Amino acid sequence: MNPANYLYLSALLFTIGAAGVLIRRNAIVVFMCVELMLNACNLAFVTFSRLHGNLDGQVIAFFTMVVAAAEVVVGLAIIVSIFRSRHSASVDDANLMKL
Amino acid sequence: MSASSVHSLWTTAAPVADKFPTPHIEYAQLSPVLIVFAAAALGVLVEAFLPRRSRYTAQVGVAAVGLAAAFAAIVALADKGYGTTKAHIAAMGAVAVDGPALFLQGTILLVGFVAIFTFAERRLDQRAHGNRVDSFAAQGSAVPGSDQEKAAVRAGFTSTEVFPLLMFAVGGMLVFPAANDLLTLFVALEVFSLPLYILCALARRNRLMSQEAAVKYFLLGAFSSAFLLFGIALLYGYAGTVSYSGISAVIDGTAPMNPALASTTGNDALLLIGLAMVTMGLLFKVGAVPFHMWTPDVYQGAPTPVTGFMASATKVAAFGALLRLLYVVLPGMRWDWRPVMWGVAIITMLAGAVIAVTQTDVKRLLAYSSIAHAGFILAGVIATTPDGISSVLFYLAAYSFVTLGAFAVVTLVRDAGGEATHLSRWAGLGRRSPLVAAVFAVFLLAFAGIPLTSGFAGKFAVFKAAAGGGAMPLVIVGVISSAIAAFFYIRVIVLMFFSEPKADGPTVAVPSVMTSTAIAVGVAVTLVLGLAPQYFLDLADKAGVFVR
Amino acid sequence: METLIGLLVAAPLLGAGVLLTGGKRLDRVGHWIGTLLALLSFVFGVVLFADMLGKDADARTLTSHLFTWVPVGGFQADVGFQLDQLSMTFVLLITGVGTLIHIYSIGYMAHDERRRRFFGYLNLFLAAMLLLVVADNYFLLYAGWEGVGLASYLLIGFWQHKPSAATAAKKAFIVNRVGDIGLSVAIMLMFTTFGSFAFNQVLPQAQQASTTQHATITGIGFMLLLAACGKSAQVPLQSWLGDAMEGPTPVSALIHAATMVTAGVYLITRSGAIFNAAPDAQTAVVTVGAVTLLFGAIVGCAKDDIKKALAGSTMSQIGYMIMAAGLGPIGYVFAIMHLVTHGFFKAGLFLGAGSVMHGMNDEVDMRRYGGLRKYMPITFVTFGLGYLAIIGFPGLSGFFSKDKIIEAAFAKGGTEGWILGGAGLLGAAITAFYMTRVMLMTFFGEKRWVPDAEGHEPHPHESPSSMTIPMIILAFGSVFAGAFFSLNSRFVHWLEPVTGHSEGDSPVSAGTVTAATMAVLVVGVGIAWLMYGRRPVPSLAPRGSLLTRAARRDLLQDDFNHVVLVRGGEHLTRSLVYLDHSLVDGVVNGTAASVGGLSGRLRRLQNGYVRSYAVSMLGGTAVLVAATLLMRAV
Amino acid sequence: MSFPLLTVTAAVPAVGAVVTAAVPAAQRTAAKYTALLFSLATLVLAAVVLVRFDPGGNRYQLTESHAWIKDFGLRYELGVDGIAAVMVALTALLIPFVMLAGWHDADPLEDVNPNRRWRPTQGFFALILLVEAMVVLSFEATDVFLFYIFFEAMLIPVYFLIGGFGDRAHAAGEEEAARQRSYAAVKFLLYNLAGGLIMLAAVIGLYTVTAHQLGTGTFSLQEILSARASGKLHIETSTERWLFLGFFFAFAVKAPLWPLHTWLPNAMGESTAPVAVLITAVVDKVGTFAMLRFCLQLFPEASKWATPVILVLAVISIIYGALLAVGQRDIKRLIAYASVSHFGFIILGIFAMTSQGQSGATLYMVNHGISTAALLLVAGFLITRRGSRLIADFGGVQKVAPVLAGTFLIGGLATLSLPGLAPFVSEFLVLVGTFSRYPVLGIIATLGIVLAALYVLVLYQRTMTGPVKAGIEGMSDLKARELLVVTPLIALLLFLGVYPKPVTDIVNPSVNHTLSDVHKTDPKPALEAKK
Repeated sequence: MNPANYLYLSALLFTIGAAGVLIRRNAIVVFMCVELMLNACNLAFVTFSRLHGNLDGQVIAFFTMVVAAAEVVVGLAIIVSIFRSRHSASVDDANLMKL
Repeated sequence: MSASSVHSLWTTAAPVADKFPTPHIEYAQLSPVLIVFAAAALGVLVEAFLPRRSRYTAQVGVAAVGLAAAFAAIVALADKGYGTTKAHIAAMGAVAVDGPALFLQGTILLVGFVAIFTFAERRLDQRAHGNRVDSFAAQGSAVPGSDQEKAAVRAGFTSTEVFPLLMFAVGGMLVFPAANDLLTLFVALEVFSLPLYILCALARRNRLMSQEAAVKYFLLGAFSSAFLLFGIALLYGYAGTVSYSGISAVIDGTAPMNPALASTTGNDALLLIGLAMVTMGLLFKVGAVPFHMWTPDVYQGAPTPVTGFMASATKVAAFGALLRLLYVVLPGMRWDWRPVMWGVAIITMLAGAVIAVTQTDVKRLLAYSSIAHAGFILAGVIATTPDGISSVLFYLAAYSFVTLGAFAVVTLVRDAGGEATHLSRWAGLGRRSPLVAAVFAVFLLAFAGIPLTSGFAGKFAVFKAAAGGGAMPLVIVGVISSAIAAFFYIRVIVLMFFSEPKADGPTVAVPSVMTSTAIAVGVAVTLVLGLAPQYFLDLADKAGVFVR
Repeated sequence: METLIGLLVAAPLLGAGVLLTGGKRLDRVGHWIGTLLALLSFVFGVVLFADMLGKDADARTLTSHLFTWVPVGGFQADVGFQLDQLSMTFVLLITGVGTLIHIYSIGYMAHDERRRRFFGYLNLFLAAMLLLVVADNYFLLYAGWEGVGLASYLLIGFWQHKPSAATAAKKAFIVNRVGDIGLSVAIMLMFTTFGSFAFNQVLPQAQQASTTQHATITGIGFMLLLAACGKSAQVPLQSWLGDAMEGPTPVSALIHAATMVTAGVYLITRSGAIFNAAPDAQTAVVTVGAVTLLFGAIVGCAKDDIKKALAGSTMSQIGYMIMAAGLGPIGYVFAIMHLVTHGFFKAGLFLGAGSVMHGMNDEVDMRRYGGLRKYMPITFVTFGLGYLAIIGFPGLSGFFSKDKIIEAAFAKGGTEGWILGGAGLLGAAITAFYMTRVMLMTFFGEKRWVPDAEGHEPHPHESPSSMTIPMIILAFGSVFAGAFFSLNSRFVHWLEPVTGHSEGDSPVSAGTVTAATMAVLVVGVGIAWLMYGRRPVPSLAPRGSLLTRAARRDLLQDDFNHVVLVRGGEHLTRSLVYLDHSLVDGVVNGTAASVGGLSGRLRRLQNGYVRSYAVSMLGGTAVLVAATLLMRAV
Repeated sequence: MSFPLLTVTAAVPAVGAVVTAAVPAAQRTAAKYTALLFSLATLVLAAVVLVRFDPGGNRYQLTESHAWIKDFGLRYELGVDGIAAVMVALTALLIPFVMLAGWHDADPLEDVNPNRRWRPTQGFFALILLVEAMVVLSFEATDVFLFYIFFEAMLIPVYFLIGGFGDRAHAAGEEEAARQRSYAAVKFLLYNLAGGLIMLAAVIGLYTVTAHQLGTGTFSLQEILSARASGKLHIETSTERWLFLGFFFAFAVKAPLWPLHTWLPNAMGESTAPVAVLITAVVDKVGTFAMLRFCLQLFPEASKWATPVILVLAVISIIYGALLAVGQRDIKRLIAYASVSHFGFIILGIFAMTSQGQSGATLYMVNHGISTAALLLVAGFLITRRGSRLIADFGGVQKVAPVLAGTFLIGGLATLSLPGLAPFVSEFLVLVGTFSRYPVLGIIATLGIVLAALYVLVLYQRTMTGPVKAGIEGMSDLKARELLVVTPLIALLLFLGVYPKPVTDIVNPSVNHTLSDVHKTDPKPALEAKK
């Protein structure tokens, strides 16, 4: 089975994630889509790691997860605080600043 | 592993190295970073264990000392010649210790040091229940306008967490331009971005806007880093390594071939797409068009001291990283990325200048001007000559202090609702308080690149480099957009000096020694780099060589 | 002696300086200072004249070089003087008549609180005019040329509170400026052709260069003619002279009759060598002269304003001189001779007119005069003598000079000669007519004057002696000068060394010409007497024939100027002002505006929605990727 | 090393600016006298420069040379040729008069501004001195980049002078006045900044060229000239033309040359008369001076290549400016357009490439400076008295204020270049110089003298003559201070009109140098040519 397929899959996931960021309104969901993109990257890393037969890619995948976790912490903190002050998590409601 | 085995990956697992090599770290050469992170950690402990009243002093002290020490370390390293002769790759190829790295780290540290003063300023806002307060929320978690917040304000809480956050951000920024493999690049990026996201959310006034800024910055930042990461993945896939030197070797075809490599390197798409995506991640941070849209909103919403810090330090770090990527990893691909960069630079310069013309808010105005400046710096980056590197280094140093100073001045002009950032409120400022207006005018003229200011020296340097690198058209465009940009800087000056002050105009708060120092430093650097830049140009020249 | 030439100019210049900067404290003595300095310079003139007579005819030219004015490369303009017989003649005329008119003005301007300034201007004029005639190069001459223009501007507009005066002054200066273009272009041409513009360089070279540089020299000739037209009020630049009568009468007498307006004649005579080498230019000159002498005469017939009538006559008399000068060596001498005699009698006439106005509350309309001879006998006599002189009554000076010119015209030979001579005769007839008209309307018939606006009944009286004495002296001049000059053609021998002289062979004998002149004279006087002497003059002007009405309006020449130049100019400037604002400035402002508009539109993209920002980022990345791939593809 | 005379000449006003600005708000008069004192000191120094300059000596004298910013090839190189020396003298000469004339222009109206820290008077005089310093430096600089720096930096103080200090009384009311002022100021700045930035591109281009061919980039005029003379440096034709255009554009905006002139009427109209003098008589001269020094010397071939177009534009400026002057309703705008016409003459003279033309142009710069100063300052006195700039508001002034009217007339006569007054000499030289090479253009330009007579005399007639208009009756005549301003200027006009030799002697050699740079010699007279 051709490893290229895994790459296609990761690309697909990445695209889905990106599309999600563009179309979903709820900040949490948007953020989840970003996470999805990160994981797509992980898949690519692992595949390539396998392909090249070295471990770098897999190590990077771990790093990515940690970073993602950190992002979750910060992101959720921000989103929650804005939700509490606005009683809405829709990213479209947050446009005081424009032009 | 054998050529045949590549096609049956699942049958033969990749040989696993029996044990990881024990990493050996050159602590001395990484000392600046380590010091900063240590100070940051210490700040966290202070936050955890010290009683509230003594935290402020302690935090400021820790941060200031930490940065100063780190800067001293940088100087020491440079003095030892790590910037020039002894430049090399440290920490198992993760971090480069060379001229550009040290120069930029030094700049970032100084900027951070000055930023601390603006962070620590406690005289501008009127006292809340007898407590002096800074420009940060009493309690970030409290809902704006809620009883909880009122209580916090009454109790005189202040979020001293900002200092450790600042320190972490600085730490990340120190690593960013020095990162010598893509992984380190990515991690450093996140390390300085996450604290900034939080800092953005912590404004004491206009908290809704502040939070909105944070959320926008965060989502878009995450989005862009995802792209960056995918780009990294592709590059890794292409070269089978994430170390800069390794990748460039593969690109140049000097790397030892193996079948796997042969199969991936056969596919340029990996390389090119990866390159494009990584570049995009960095361009997002420097705020180049079309990845600039977060800039105005975030700059406007974030607490002004944070904006000042972001606007200057982030740019320095990001451009550092971009330079290293383009000059160390991709010199072999100059002919692929240069034309693209041309396009980006041109639209960045023009769009930044043009859109700024109709801005009505000082902070947004400065945001757009920073975009235009990003364009100018890109022109220098494109030169791909040693001259290009040094000119960019110089420009960054000059620009960051002007920006810091300008935003510091913005914090002074206040009315009942906090800072009065709408331009119409600035009318006649020159009559009310000539000194502040004059200082701000100096910064504006520096932005506009009027001779005898650092802005002119920097602009001349990058344009000279660009022209030397055969990018005369870029220079022409740059010149034209400078002319457009001049218009809105001048507009502000007109407003301040030539229009009658409004009766209910904003007052100019008398700052403590903190902000005064920050502004003074800004002015001093602006004039010194404008009148006698030779020493710093030499420095930049000496520093202008990347280690591979 | 050489230094004396400098002093000649310096004396009145000093006067001007003192009087104009002196301030009020000089008000009481100002006019004396002015007059004395004028007299002084006259004395210098006489001394120089005596000295000159002492030398023999060919060695009379006196030169003195003061300093180099403008030295740049090949362009060496000096301040240097050259006093030869031609200049001498002018010097005497200018200082002599000038002094007389200073004296006259003492009385005439007695009641004007700005009399000091008036004398300052008069002195300024004398200085400039003297500079003009003693300059040894065209560049310095140009300075004098513009100087007299300035003085005339100041003096015409002396009563600045009268808008008409101010306008007239401005008009005079500007029309003169048009002429000045001619002079300056002529100088440039001289410089580019001969590498110099000094008389002693240009004139000799012009002779032998005539073959090689014919076109250029003709050009120079035409340019000089243009200049002469401006200064001497020749068609087509004559329009200013009539209005110039707004100035005080002594000014009209000195500047606009005796001296300044004759500068054109001087210029052409002085540049004789050039014109001799450029026949086409000469033809142009004589044409201008002939046209103007008729033009002026016709205008003179229709004017009821005594000064305007005299102005018309001045125009026409100068026409004679220009024509004479255009005739070449045959004519130069007589041009100058007529110039001198004209200086006497025309000045006399103007002073007479001034005296009349002085007695009549500054009334100028002849239809409001009449029968004044018994009220102001001296004026009547002097004016009468001047009148006889100008119409060329046998024996009086006008007779000799004008007659000679007409002879010379015929002597030109061919049809051209006939035409010019005919024009001269016709002019003589008309002159006789309009001067008789003036005479009759002013001094004969019954009194027609009425109370003026304030209701003061004018009670005519003779003027003070300070005014009458100059008139008498000038009258003497107008009677005897001609005879004195013509006696064994003294004047010819006097000027010959400078201008050269040749007797043309006239198709008609001198006697015939004289007879013809007498005939036309009688005719002219007769008609005038029939029209104005026999029957009473209506005190309001009759509508008059088409020609008369045209003539009253300077033969519509002014209307032409007004419509074409003034109106056209106004339209041009107004449209240019509009253009400058809307087009030239508009382009710039437009660019600025369009940048602003663009900015406003781009701004909308920043709509505040995170997701749209994300779109732009994604799009940007896509473009980036595509571009990178493309780069590799191509 | 010898005494750095040129540096000191520029430093004195700069120091003066600082000192003046530092004078406490209360002591306004003290500030004024301080400023005046410094400007007089500068005048003395400038006189010394003029005396020390030896026309027979080297091309550039009193030279100083120090490294400044090595990386940019920027050297601090000063030196004066005859032209520069004269221009420095002119600048130093005019500034004291500008100050005296504007003695009360910047006195704050107490009620307008309660703030005690607001010190307009100090600012006004300090800015004037600052401008003087920068102008002097740009005349003295023999390093292209050094020149550029001051050429640009100069804009800022001038900008504040225009925008910050306007006529007291304004027909349209204070609010509108402020609006128009800042419009004028911004327009001035943007025009000149745009020009300057275009020039910056050219400057950088020049650097890359020299750096590429000489190894190290340099801006030093002497170095470049000698390098080209020795053939080490050869700028290829197309490059040279582009660089020339870059430089010329900036100078043409400053000069100002049609159609880049529209900023001048606004700037001069809205600013006070002394500032207007500063702009047109001093600052703008840098533009024409730079054409003479930099365009011709650095890019001789390109200059010759562009000459026809430039000459045509110059002639258009002459006629166009004069015609618009005729059409103006506002005294200052009228004088502004007259200046456009005069700058046309200057540029015409420069690019006629004859010794008469260029000496004439240089002389013209001086004379135009003095005559415009005289006319404009008197006009300023007139305007402050009446509180209006509109010609229609005046009439019959000479009846009530004869001296004022007289001086105004003399200024006007100088402007229409009457013989005996200085401008005549220079104008005629320019015309002859042009005519000897381009007869047609010369003749068209000559028409300008008629139009000049027209606009000057129309102005004089409408304002000074005729019956006394309402609002004029009480008008006072010139005061002692004002006479002190006008008299010396008029005296100078007369002197230079009768005896310009001292100036021409200094200027001629430098002009010949310039001409030899562009390999041009005066055309021979037609007759000699024949022989």
